[in-house]
Amino acid sequence: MTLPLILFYAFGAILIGSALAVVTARNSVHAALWLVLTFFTSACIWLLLHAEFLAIVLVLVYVGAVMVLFLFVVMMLDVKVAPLREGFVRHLPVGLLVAGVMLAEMLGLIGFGKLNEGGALVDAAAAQGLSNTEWLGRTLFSDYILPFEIAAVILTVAIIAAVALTLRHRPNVRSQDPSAQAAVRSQDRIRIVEIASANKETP
Amino acid sequence: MSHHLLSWLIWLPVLGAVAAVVLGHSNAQRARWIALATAIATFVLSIGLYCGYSAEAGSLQFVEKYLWLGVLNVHYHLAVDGISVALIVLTSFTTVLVLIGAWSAIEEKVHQYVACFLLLEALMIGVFCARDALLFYMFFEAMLIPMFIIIGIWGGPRRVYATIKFFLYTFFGSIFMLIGLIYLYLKTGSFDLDYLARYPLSLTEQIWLFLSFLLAFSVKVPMFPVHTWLPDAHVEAPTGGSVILAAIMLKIGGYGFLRFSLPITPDASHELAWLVIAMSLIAVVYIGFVALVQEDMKKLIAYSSISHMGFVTLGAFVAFELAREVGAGDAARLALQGSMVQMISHGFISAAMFSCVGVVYDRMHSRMIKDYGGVANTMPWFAAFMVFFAMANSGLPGTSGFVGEFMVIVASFQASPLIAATAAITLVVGAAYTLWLVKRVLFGEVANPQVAALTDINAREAIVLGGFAAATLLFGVWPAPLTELMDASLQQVVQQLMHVKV
Amino acid sequence: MQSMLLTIALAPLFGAVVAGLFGRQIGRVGAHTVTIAGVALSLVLSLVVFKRLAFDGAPVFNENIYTWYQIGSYSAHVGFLIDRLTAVMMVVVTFVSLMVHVYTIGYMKDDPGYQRFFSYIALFTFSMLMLVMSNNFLQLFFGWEAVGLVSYLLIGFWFKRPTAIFANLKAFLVNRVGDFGFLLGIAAVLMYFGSLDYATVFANRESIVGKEIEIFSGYAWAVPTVIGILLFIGAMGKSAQVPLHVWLPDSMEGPTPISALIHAATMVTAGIFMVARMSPLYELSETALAFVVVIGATTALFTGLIGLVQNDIKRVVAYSTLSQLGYMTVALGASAYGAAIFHLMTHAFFKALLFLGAGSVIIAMHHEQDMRYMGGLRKYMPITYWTAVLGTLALVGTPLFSGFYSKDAIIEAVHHASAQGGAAYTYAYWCVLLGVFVTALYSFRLLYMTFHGRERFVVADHGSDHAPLAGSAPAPAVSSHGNDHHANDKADAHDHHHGHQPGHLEHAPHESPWVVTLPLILLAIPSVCIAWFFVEPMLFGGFFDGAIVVAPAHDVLAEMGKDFHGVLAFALHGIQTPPFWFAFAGFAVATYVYLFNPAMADRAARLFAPLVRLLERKYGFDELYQAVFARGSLLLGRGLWKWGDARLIDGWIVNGSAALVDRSSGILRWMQSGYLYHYAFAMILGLIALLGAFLWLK
Amino acid sequence: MITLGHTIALGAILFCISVAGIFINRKNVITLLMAIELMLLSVNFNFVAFSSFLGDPAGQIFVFFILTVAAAEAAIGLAILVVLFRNRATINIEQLGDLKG
Repeated sequence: MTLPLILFYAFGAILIGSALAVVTARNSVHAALWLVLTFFTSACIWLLLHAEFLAIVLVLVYVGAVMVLFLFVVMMLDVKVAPLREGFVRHLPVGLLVAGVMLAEMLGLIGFGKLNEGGALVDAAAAQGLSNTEWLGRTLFSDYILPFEIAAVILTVAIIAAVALTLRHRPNVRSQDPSAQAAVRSQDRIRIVEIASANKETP
Repeated sequence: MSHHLLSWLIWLPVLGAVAAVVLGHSNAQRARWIALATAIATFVLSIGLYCGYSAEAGSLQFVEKYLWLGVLNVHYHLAVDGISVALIVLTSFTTVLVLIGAWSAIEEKVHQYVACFLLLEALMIGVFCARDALLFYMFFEAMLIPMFIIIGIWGGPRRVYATIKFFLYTFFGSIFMLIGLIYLYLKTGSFDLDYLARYPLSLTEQIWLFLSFLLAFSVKVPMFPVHTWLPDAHVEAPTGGSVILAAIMLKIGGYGFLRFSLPITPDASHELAWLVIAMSLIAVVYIGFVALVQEDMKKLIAYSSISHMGFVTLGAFVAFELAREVGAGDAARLALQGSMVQMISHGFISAAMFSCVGVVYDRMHSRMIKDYGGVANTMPWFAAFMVFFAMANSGLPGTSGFVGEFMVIVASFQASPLIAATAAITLVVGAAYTLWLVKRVLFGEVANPQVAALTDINAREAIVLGGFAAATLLFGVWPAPLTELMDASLQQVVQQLMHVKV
Repeated sequence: MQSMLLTIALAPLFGAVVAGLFGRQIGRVGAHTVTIAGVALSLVLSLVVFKRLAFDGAPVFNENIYTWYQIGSYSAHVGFLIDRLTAVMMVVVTFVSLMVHVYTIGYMKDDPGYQRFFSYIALFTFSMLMLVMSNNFLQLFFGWEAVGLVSYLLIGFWFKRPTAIFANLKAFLVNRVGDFGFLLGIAAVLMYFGSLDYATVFANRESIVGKEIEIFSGYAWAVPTVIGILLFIGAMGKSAQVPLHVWLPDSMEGPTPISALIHAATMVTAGIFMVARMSPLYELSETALAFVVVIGATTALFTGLIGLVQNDIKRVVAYSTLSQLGYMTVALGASAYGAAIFHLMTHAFFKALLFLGAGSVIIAMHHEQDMRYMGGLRKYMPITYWTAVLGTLALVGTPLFSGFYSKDAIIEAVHHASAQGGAAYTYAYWCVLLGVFVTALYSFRLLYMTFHGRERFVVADHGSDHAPLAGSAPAPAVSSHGNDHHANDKADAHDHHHGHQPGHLEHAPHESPWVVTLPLILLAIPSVCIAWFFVEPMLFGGFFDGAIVVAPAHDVLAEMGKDFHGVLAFALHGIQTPPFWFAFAGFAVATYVYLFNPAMADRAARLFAPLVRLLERKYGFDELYQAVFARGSLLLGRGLWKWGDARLIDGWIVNGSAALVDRSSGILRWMQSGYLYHYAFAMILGLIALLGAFLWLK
Repeated sequence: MITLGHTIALGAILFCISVAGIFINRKNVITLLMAIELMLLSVNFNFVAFSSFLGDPAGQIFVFFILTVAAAEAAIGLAILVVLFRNRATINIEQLGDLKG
C-alpha cells in the first residue's frame, strides 16, 4: 500500500461520491458545484498518473470556464425545479438497473480479479528527459498540428455560434447607431414647420 | 453547323426554354411565341437532318464525340441512323403541334409550361442521338423531370397520385438498367454502345442484363404487367402532356429495346423472346378488352396506346424467332420495320386522338364519355377528324395505323400462325373500342345543352388536327419514304441480332 | 392505258374530295355535278377498257403504279391488274354507281347532308374500283377495308338515329371478324409465296401443294386449305355469309341508295369477286371448296326463309340479297366461278333495281317502310311498279330473264358437282333448289303486298274514304323488329312527319321524279337482257380464261357447256328442270296466299307459329352474338380491368408495395418518438448489448 | 501501486453514474448536460490511463481535443438552452416535442 495508491483510493472515493451527488442533487446550482468537485478530484488523480498538463487544463478550462458558464446559466434562468424532478423516483430503479448491469459488464471485461495486476506506470516523458507539458507539446505541434488547428477553428465557430444564438434584437430597446450619428447632416437636425396662426383662422 | 447539327437539335430547345422563362416571365404571349419559334426552328433543323442523312448507307452519321467524364470513360457521343432520324423528326414535329395546341388551353405559368415542353423535346432528341450508354441514361432519366412537372402542375385533380406513380414506376424500372450499365462498365470499361454491342458476354450475364433492360424499357413502353401508370398519367396530364407522352415518350421504350436489348444481349433476347412476345400479346388482347369498358375518353385512348405498343415489342422480338429459328432474315426485317413504323404511326395517331379529346375537353371540361353524345351535330369538322383518327387507330388501310400492324402480323405469321392470330384479334377489338367511343361521343342526338352549345374547331385546332391527319394519311398511302429511311439501319439491327455473342 | 386506269380510279376520288371538303362552297348542285361527272367519266372509260379487253383482244394489263414499301425481298405496290374479270367488275360497279348517284338526287333532295352523301358514295366508288382493279393482296385489302369504312359511314349516315349508329358499328365489327381471317390468309400467302402480287402467287401456286402447316402443334393442315379457308372468312364477312351475315339486314338503316349500291350490287359481292380472283388457289383444295359450298348453301336457303316473315320492304330485299349471295358462294364452291361472277353481274342489276324501286316506294310513302301499310300502289306509280315486276321476274329466275340464266347455271353446276363431289354438294344442291321456291315466294309476296291488293294506308286529305281495313293486315302497335317505324325519327329533313301515324299519309302517293325513275328504267334493261349477250361467253366460252383457273376435275361449267345450244334453247331446257317448277310453285303459292286469299297468310302463320317465331328472331343469331360476344367482351373487359388492372396490379402490387412501405415506416416511425431519452436509452441498450457481446467473446 | 485496472475501473464507475444520471434526470436539460460532461470525463479518464500506462502521448493529445470540443459543445449547448428558455420559458424536455411528427 503505497502513498499514491492510498491517495488514489481517497480521491476515487471523493470522485464517486461527488459524481453521485451531481446526478442526484435537487438543486442545479448544487449539482454544478458538485461537478466542480468532481472535476477537481479528477485533476488530482490525473496528477497521480503523471498527466500534469491535462490536470491543470482540466482545472483551468472546466472548473474555471465551463463550470462557471454552467453556474451562470443556471442562475440566469429562472428554472422551476419541482416539475423537473418529477419521475426521479420512478426512473431511479431503471437507471440503477441499467447502470448496475453496465458496470458489472464493464468490470467483467476488465476482470474483477485483475484490478491489482498489471504493469506499473510508464513515465515516457521523464524517460526522454522532458516534462509532461513539453512531451505533449512536441507531439501536438508536430504530428497533430492539423487537428490542433481544426480544434482552434471549432472553438472559434463555437464562440461565434454561441454569440449568434443568444444575440437578439429587441425592437423596443433604444441603442446608439454610431454610423448614423457620424453621417448626420444639418438639414436632418432641424426642420422648420410653419404653423398656421390661430388668429387668422378665426373670423 | 452541319458538323454539330445534333448538338444544335438538342441545345436549341434548351436555349429556347431559357429564353421563354426569362423573357416570357411577365408576358405569356411572348413566351408562347418564343417557344413556337424555337420549336419550328428545331423542326426545320430536323428536316435538315432528314435531308442530310443518306439512308442507303444505314450507318451512323453526324457523329460528334468528345470526352466528357474521363474518369468513367464517358463520352458526349452523338450520332444518328435511320431509326433515330425518323424518331427525331417525329419528336420535333409533334412538339410544334403540341405548342400550337396548347396555345390557349393553358393560362397559368405559361412560360414555365412551354419551357418544360422545349426541355422535354431537347431531352427526347438527346435520347435518340446518344451513342453513349451513360449519356443515354442521363437523357432517359432527365426526361422524367419536365414530364413530372407538366403533370404535377398543370394536371387534373388526381395529379399528385398520377405523377408520383408515373415517376416511381419509371424510376423503378430504369434503376435496374443503371445497375446493368454499371456492370457492363466494370466488365468492359466502356459505355460506348457500339463497343458494348460487339463485346462478348456469357449467356447468364446476358440474361441478367436483358432482364434489367427489360424492366426499364417495358415500364416505359409500357408492357402488360407494368402498364398501370400510363392510364393514370394520361388522365391527369394536360392535353399537351398526354400528346407528348403517348406520341414520343412511349416510343423511347421501344427504341431502347432496339438499341440496348437487341444488340447488347442478342442471345438472351433470343432466349427470352417468348416472354416478351407473350407479354406483348397479352398487352394487345387483354388491354384491348380493358379499353372496351373505359368510361373516361383519355383512359380509353391510353389503354389503346398500350395495346398498340404491344405490336412494337411483338415486332421487335418476333424478329428473333424469325431470324434465328425460322431463318427468314427478310421476315425479321419486315417485323422490325413493322414495329418501327408502328411506333411512328402511333406517334401521330395517339397524339391526334389525345388532341381530339383536348379539343372537346377545353370546351366541356369533362372527359367522361357519358357527358357527350351527338357532338357531330354541333362540331361536324371535328367529327370528321375524329372519325378519321378513330379509323386510323383501328388500323384502317390507307392510314399509317395499318402499315405497322400489317407488317408485324404478316411477319409474325411466319414465326407462328397462333401469334399472328392472337395479334390480329386487335382488328376486331381495336375497332370495337375505338368505334364504340366514336359512336357514344359523336353520334346520336345531341345529348345535353352543353353539347348543343359546342362550337366547331377553330383554325388553330384545325392546324393541329390537320397536321396529324396529313402525316397519318401520307404514311398510310405511301410508307415507302419511312421504310426506306430506316431499312438499311434495320438491316444492321438484324445482323446484330443474328450475331451470336456467347 | 395506265393513265386511263388512274383516271378511272381517281375521278370519283376527286369528286369525293371536292364534294366533301368544299361541299358548302359548291352547294348541292355543285356536289352532285362533280361526283356524277367523276363517276360518269369512270363508267365511260371502264366501258372503253371493257371493250378493249373483251372485243379487241387487248392483253391483260398488269403494272405497278408506285411502290408501297420495299423491305428486303418483300415489297408491296399499288398497281392495277386489268383482265376481263376486272373489266366486268369495273363496268358493273361504275354503272350501278352512276345510276345510284342520279337516283340520289331525287331520293336525298331534302336531306341536309346532301353533299356529304355524294362525297361518301363517290368515295365508295373509288374504294371499290381500287379493290377490283388491284393486282396484289395488299391493295385488295386496302379496298376491302375502305369499302367497309364507307359502308360504315353510310349506314350511319343519319347519325342521330340510335338504330343507325348501332347498325354501322355492328356492320364494321362483323366485317372486322371476317378481315381477321382475311389478313391471316394474306399473311399465309406471303409466307408461302414471298410475294403479294397476284401474278407471282398464281404462277407459283403449285409450290404449296402437299405442304402442311402446324397451327397447333401436332395438328397439321394442308396449306392450300388453310389459305383458302382464311381468305374465305374474309369473304364471309364482306359478302355476309352465315354466320357473319347479321350485319347486312341491319345495314338497311342506311339510306336506300346505299342499300342498292353497297349492300346489294357491289360491296357485298367483293367477297365473291375475291374468291373468283383467287380461284387458282381455291382449286388446290377440295376441303376449302367444300367449306365454301356448305356456307354458301346454308346462307342461300336459310336467310331466304327469314325474308318470308319480314314486313319491312327493304329488309325483305336485304334477306333476298343474302340468299342470292349464298347462291354465288355455292357457285364458287362448285368451282363454277364464271357462273358466280355472272350471277354477281345480273344480280347487281336486278337487285339494285329492286332496292331503288323499294326506295321509290318509300319516297312515295313518305318514308314508311312497312309493307303492311302499303298495297295497291300499282296505280299510283306505274313506272316503279313495272320495273319492280321486271326485277322480281329476274330475281325468281323466270326463263329468258337474266336472273334465270345465272341462277339456273349455278343450280345446274351444283347438280353436276354433287354427282362427283360428296355430301356437301348434295346438301348444297337441295338448299339451292329449295331456295328457288323460297325466293319466288318472298319476292311475289313483296310485290303483292306493296303494289297489289287493297290500300292499307290512309291519306289525310280524304281519309274518311279509306277507312283502315281492320283484319286485312295485322297492325301491331309495337314492332317486333325495332326497325319498322323509323319514319318518325328520320333526319331533320323529315321533321314535318313528326307525329305522323304509321300508314297515314298527308298526300296520296305519286310517281317519283325522273331522276328516280330513270335509273330504274336503265337498270331494268340489263336486268332483263344482259344475259342474252353474256351467258355463253361468261359461262362456257372461256371469257375468263386466264383470270379464272379451274382444275379440269372440277370444271362443271365445261361439262354443262357440252349441252349448251344457245340462249333460247337454254331457256327452253330450263322449263323442263326442277328449278323452274320450284320457282313456279313459289309464285303460285304467293299469288294464292297474298293476292287472292290474304286471310290464308294469317292462318298459315298461326299454324307454323314456332317456325315463324324462329324466323322472326332470325334463328337467334343476333341475340346470341349480343349476349355472347358483345356482352361477353364487355364483361371480360370489365373483369380484366377491375380485377386484373385495378385490383391485382394496381391494388396489390403497385399500391400494395406503397402501402407496405407506408405501414412498415409507420411502425418504424413509432420508434422515432422524438424523445431524447428514448434515443439515449436505445443507445445505452445498444452499449450494454455490445459489452455483453464482448464479454461473451471473451 | 496504481494499476491500469484501477483507473479504468474508476472510469467505468464514473460512466455508469453518468448513465444513471441521464436516466433519472430525464427532464432537466441542465443536469443532462452535466451528466454528459461526466460521461466525457470518464472517457477522458480512460484515455489518460492508457496513455500513462502505455507511455503514448496520443491518448493525452486526444483528451486535449476532447476537452476543446467539449468546451465548445458546452458553450453551444448552453447557448441553445438559453434561447430555448427565452422562447419557451421551460427547459423541460417533455414539453419540447415540436419536431415529433
